[in-house]
Amino acid sequence: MVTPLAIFAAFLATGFLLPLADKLGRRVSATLFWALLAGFAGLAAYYLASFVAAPGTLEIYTGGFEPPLVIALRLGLEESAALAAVAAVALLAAFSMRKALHEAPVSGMMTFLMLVMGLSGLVLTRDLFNLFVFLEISGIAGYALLGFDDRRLAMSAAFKYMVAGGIASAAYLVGVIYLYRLTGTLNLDLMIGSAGLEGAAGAAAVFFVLAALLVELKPFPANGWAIDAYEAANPGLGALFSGAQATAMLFALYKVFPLLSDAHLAVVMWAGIVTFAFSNLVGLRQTATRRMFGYSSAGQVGFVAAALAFGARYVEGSDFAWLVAGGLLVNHLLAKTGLFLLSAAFESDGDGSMKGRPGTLVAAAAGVLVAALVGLPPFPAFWAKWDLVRVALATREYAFVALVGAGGLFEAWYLFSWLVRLVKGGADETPEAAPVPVLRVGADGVGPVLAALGIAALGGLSAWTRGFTDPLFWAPLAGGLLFLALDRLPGKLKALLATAAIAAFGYFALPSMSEFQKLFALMILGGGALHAFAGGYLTGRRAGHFPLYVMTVLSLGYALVAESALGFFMAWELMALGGYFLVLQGAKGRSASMIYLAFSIGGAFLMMAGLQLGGGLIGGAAPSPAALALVGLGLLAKLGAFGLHVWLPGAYAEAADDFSSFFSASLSKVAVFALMAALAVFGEALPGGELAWRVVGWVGILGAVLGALAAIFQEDAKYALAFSSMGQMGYVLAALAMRDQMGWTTALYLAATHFLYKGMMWLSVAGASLRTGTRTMYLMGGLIKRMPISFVSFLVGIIALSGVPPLTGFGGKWLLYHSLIAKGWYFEAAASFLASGIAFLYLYRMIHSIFLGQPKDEHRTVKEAPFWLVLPQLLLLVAVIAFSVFPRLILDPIMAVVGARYPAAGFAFEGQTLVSSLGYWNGLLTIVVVVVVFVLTFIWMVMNLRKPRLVKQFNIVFAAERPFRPETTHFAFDFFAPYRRALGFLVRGRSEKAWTAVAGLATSVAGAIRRLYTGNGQTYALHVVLYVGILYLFLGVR
Amino acid sequence: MSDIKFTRALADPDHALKPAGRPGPLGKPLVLANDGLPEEEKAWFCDAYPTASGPYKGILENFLNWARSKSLWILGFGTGCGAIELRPLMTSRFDMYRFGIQPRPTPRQSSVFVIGGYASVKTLKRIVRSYEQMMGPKFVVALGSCTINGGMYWDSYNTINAIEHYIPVDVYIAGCMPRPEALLAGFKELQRKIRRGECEGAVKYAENFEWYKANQKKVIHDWNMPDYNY
Amino acid sequence: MSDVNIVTLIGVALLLVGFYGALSRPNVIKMIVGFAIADTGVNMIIVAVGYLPGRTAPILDSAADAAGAAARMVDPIPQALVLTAIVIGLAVTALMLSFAVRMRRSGGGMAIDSYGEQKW
Amino acid sequence: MEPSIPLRIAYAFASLAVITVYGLLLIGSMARISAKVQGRVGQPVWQPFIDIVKSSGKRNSISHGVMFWLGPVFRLAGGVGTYMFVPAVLGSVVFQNFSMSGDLLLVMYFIFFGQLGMALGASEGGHPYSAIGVSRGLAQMTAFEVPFALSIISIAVQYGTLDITKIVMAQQGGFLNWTLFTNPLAVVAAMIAFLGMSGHNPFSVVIAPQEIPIGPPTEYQSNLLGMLQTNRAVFNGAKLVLYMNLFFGGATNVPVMVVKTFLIYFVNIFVGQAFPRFRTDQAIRFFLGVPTLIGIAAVVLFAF
Amino acid sequence: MRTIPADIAERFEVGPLVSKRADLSTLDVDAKDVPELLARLRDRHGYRHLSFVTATDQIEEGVFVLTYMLHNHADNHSLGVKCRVGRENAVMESCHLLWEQMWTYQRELKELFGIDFPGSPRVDESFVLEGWIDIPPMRREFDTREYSERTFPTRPGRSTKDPATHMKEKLYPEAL
Repeated sequence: MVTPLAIFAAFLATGFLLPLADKLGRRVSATLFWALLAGFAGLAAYYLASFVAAPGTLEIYTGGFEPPLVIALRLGLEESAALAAVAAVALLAAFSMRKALHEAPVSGMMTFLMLVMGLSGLVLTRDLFNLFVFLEISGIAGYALLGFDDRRLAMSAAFKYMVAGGIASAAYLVGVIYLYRLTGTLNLDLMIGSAGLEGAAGAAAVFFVLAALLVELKPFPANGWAIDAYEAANPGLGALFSGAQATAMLFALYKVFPLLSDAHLAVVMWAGIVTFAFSNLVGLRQTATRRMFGYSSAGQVGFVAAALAFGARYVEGSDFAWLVAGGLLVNHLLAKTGLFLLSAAFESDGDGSMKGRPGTLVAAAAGVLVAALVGLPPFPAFWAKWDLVRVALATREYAFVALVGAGGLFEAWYLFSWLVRLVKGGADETPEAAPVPVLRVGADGVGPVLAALGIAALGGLSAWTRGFTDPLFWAPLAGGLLFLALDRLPGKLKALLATAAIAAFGYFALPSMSEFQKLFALMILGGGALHAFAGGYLTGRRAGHFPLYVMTVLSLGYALVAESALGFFMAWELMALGGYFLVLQGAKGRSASMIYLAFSIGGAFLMMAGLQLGGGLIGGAAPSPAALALVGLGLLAKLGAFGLHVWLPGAYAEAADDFSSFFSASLSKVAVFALMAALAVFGEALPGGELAWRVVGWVGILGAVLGALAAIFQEDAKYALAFSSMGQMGYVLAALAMRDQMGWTTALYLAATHFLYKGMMWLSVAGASLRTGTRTMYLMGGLIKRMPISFVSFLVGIIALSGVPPLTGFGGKWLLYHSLIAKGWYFEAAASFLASGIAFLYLYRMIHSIFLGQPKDEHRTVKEAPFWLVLPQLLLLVAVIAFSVFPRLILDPIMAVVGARYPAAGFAFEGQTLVSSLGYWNGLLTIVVVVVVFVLTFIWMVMNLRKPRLVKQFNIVFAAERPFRPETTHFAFDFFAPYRRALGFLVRGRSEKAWTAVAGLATSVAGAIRRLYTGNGQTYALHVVLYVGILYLFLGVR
Repeated sequence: MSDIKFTRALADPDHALKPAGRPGPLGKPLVLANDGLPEEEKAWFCDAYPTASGPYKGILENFLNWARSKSLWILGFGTGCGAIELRPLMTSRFDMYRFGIQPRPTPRQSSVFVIGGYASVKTLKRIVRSYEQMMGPKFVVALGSCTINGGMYWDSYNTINAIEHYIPVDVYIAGCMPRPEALLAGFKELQRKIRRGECEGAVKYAENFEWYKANQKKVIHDWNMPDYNY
Repeated sequence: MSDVNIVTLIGVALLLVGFYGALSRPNVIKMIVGFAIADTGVNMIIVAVGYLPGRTAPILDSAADAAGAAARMVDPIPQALVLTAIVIGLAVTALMLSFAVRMRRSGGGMAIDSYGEQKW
Repeated sequence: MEPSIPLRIAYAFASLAVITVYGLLLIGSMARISAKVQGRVGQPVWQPFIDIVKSSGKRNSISHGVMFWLGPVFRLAGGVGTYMFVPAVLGSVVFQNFSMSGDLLLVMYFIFFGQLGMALGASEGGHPYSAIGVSRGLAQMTAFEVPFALSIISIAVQYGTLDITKIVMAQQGGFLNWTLFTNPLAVVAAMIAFLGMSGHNPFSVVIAPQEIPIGPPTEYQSNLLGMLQTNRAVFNGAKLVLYMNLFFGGATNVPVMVVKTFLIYFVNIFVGQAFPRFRTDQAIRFFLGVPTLIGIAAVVLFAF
Repeated sequence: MRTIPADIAERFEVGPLVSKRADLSTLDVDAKDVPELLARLRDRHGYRHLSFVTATDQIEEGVFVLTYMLHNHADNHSLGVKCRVGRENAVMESCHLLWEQMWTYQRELKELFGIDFPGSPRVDESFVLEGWIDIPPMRREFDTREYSERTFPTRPGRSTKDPATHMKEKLYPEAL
């Protein structure tokens, strides 16, 4: 094995040779430079491979003596991994900086090499003073590179950096020399366990070393200089700082851990996690990309440090550090490197505006990088976070968990905002701006794509090593990748393929499902297939839609069959991620998708905490009210329960029409599924007992009332349907909260029928808005004559939804009221009456405004909706009719499922009559009577018609006048103005305001905090000094 | 602004009243020209040619005529000053409800159109429109001298002189103004005529559609509606 | 353990004086001077830590031969270290000065707070 | 003994005929009573029959489309169906109708069937006033549903059932057993809701003839109007029978039914003649105010 | 006795203030001075209310006399400002900026007399007469009877009776 000393030799030799070689021409020196970097990378890879194959360590003593006489180096698995990381980032960064490096004087390349060498030294050395030397080497090289291109900003940033670095090195030196004084050695291994470390002096000396290393890790709030450096640096250099330097520094910190007492470790842990939370909080206000990445980097490094310290404090062995800190670090390293390189390629200036939009591949890479950084599956940070939170909850570090959650949420917000700016172009304020052209970046895209690939591969590896070998688990990702590869195909073909893919998934997944799972599989996979088919309704390729759609549907499918909590949770997050991107693809999806994302991530974090708290495994977990409460809260966010619903209307409405339909009809049901499953796992007890369930019931009912009320005031058809869905899911929630046979039968029935008729309605509206080119209802009108099938579908949908007999909806109402009254929830029942009355209003208003009333001139020639939309509607229509005539078709399976959990009490069938303790309902007889009466009446009408004359739209009695424009004759705008006067005060968006206030608070706090970063190097230096002092105080207090 | 052109009306010298009840010309077109409408507005209005329904005969028709006479729904459209005399009919003193007469706010559901006195050209346009929107059989009661021969407005430049040139009239009630008692008497007369099967104004209107339309168009110059308002 | 001697105290004092200067003087050059002073202070502390009362300098000469060196010399390692530290400190100071010059040339002032364009 | 299917259908027709005739006479007589209040003689009690004959005897009609034609069909089917789901006379085979299809909830929701269909038909007419009328009507409906629902919940709690027949049975044996006396608050709430349901003053803004010519049916004429008029009788009858069953002890024979429903309907006239009209928003607030509180009190009284 | 305010007298060539009643006077003024005078009356002399604007056709003199009737609520006095406009190509300056409702009157005058008010809103649209194609009907050269006979078919046999004599004949034939 080549001794690592060769690295230093090679770097130093090349460093001296480069100016000579440069005399022969830049080509020669550049070749030398690249050859060295490549060789270094190759060597690092070789080390890594050999240590993976044969674990062990290689101790290297310079000069042939043993320590303490000489400087010792160590090369083991950990070191070689860190070296490989440094080498990889260095290669990518150098590639990104190739132009600058080739054009600048040769000293640029030299300095670059010195920086890399310094970082390698940091990784390898076991000598504290040597560590200092490498610290300074890498530091000086870093300062020099930062100020290399003579920009004033860069130079001042470098100067600030130096000031902070100077303070840190002074502290380090003082600490080291006293350690030497106390232990008599500089060798780390000999120092560990030395008696000299005991006592106050030892603790103080260690603290100085630690403080210096911490300062170098850029802790909040003493990191203004670092943020400036990130912002001013060339993006490649930024990647190097954020990736390689942070890795080396973290490794250095990790090295000294054995010296640290628990109090020291606690300081590291809290300093790290506070940095994570607050750096990301401040990042919220940031629009300049690199500065934002700077905040993110500082936060991420803090997070890794915190995880390391946490592991050192609470977990035996180094596996935890490997899995968690290593996972987080490698995740951060690759993701941030990729992002810095992306910003180099696309950022036009420091103000956050973009030169252009990336193509599909680079956009996908950007999505992967951001998602990875935020800790979404299947990337390494996701798995690391899962473990970290598990242990943190087990050790009752709840504040730690809360900070992890908060920091992740903030980071997700601004990183995804940046992603939106990148892939959609323009600034947030101008969503309607002209489409931004695609920018072909060529070779500059290689780095980000490689980073994305690497991170994805590592993520996949993490999953695989955790025992996820089930093909169904991989199906969502595989499906997504497959359709990404097929993205060039025409949209209609992809729609068919997607339908087939989802059907195939169903075919393989169904046999292993329980009845309960099958019921939901019908809604989710069946709905997924239907809507995949409907996805063919648009012309063109629909670039990017199908990969995300298939991934989302299949991850929902996997969520149904997942056997471990982790598997379920990963599917859940994947689904949220897919949903986010699908909403984002909508024309005006920006802000809607961001709000959706925030609630998804927040909810998912709560859910993760709950799952962990409850034991982490589906099946065999102990009943836990707290776990149920957390998981339930997360699920309520997904369900759009009242109070947590603010994301819902926008997300439902702004996604592509077919996905809106799937979102509302199918996707929302998975929360019902999960809630039912969670009840089975964690027991039914909530903190607060029965009263808490009553509150949940009321949350559902309030959602039903206020959702419906909000729906009637919408002018946008999709918003109306979205609020309607919120209301309908409110009923489901209330029914669920009853937790008895009647309640759950009701909940499942409502969920199933909502799937049927809401799908019809969404698709029908999709057709109408496709043909008319608008979603605003009062701009449509009179489409019945042009789109009769869509009309019938919508009509059946509204009759079913409103609960008017004889269609399926009435069954839902009947079950709901019977179960509510039987349960003794009388006022809930009364409020449901109000809600279902209000539902009439928006339903009528929608069908009137869209399909009836006055047709507009420009819609005189519209055609029926495309076959792709009509066929799914017809299928759903048939299902609705079938279930209406024979309610047992759907109620029998539901009652069987519920019966497995709750003993039959309340509902039972006698023949075709459903009997409860309060009454009875015979669906078949009802529909027969209604149909007979209807037919007889119809015959009477036809027989009595005298010379019927079909007239045109303006042949109306208009107070002896004539109408002049259809637009002014179609009464559709602000349809329920009196209702607004009477009850509009109930829906003035208080939840929105409350959440906006929360968000406003966060950004205000961020705004206040970031005043710390004055831009004055001296202030930053003061921060550093004070920070060290305060940390010391903390240590003393503890 | 001062380029006003004082032009004489495009007068038609033929003012003679054509004999009523004359069968219309054979081979009527199926579609109305609707010349008064711009091309882009024609699609908004039905352009079918009005056809006569009736008169019918037989026991059933007699029964229906009786029912029609007992259920007179007045279009609530006060076309002139005579409308003020209709109001007392609803009061307890005159109580037209006794006779099955009641006001109805929409022409679709009304069977009696009461022309309440003088009809200016501007009002005539609305009268024609509302009359055509009523469902047959429909009846017209014209009250006041103005509807008969112009009354005190006989020489006015914007009040028509004889309403039957524009729509068929079943009963005239003379007076300026006729008192509510006279109105009641008129309604009783209308009921008798209906029962006798003599009130076929709708049929007359359809059969002599061109004549009525020509008369109407002669006075209504800004004809911005279809030729027949369904 | 008697670490407290006059050199240590002076070193600490210099360190503090240096930091005070670096933190309180807005002039960039004065800040650099402050850091140089602090560096010197640190170096003195290092040397002082290696000092053992009554011993000789770690030079193999008549005062101390190779066999008795360990008993008669002060600890040589800090002195070796301080050389490195001085070199590094020098490099850093030089780099800082060169940046200061270049910053001045690029149009900024001599005061550190005139370089606060990047903030928040 | 369960009657055979054909016999049952025949009974249903007979029952329907009775309620139609009775409903029309009820409307006629109420109009006459109103006239008396206003010091008039008023129209003959059989005037509704003549009006229907006249409307159906119109010689031509217009239509705005399929849904326009179907509107009255929905409306009348809704009225007839509602009646079909209510047992009109306790213990009578003829008047049992098809009440075995479902309980009270079925009836309550089937009421919407006709309203929805009518609203759709009116909408296709394209007349803005139709839509305004529907908007007002539906808005008002949601409001009066609340006290009505509370009242229903109260009696469901009281009798432990939503089965109409059982509710009637529970009220047999003397008028003191009627809900009116056993649960007066619920009856008050329901009767106030009934005012709104019937669309008489003060809740007649839906058809407000002076501003929006009679609201939803503005464009309806000829036999379509005739169907709507017929429905008014049947639907009124169904609602009255329902109220009688729920609150006033039901009926064991037709004369009792006639007397009771007449008196219930009379409340409308009584109130309607004395009060002016509410605006829509006022009506909504009214129903969600005191009547709702009364309904809540009724529930509280029996539930806790 | 009302007098013409001094500032008006010195600024405009006004005729004598003719007092019709205690609360009504008229004032003749040249047509070109009307807008300025009206503004001054409105702003300085309390005539804030525009009652109406009307015209009379003085065909003999070949002029229209326009009357702007203003009212002073403070001392309950109406003042008619009269001016004369030539009948041929009658044009008058529009005053709709003084009182918003003025345009309605001006539109009416345009339709019924043919007096044009350039710049007045919607002045060329038809007002009460829809589709009028003859000379404006309020001009005295317009023969309404001739127009009526020419345009509106009438019922033959119309005769006019003196109501008093007629009723006497009907009710008390013996008295004759």
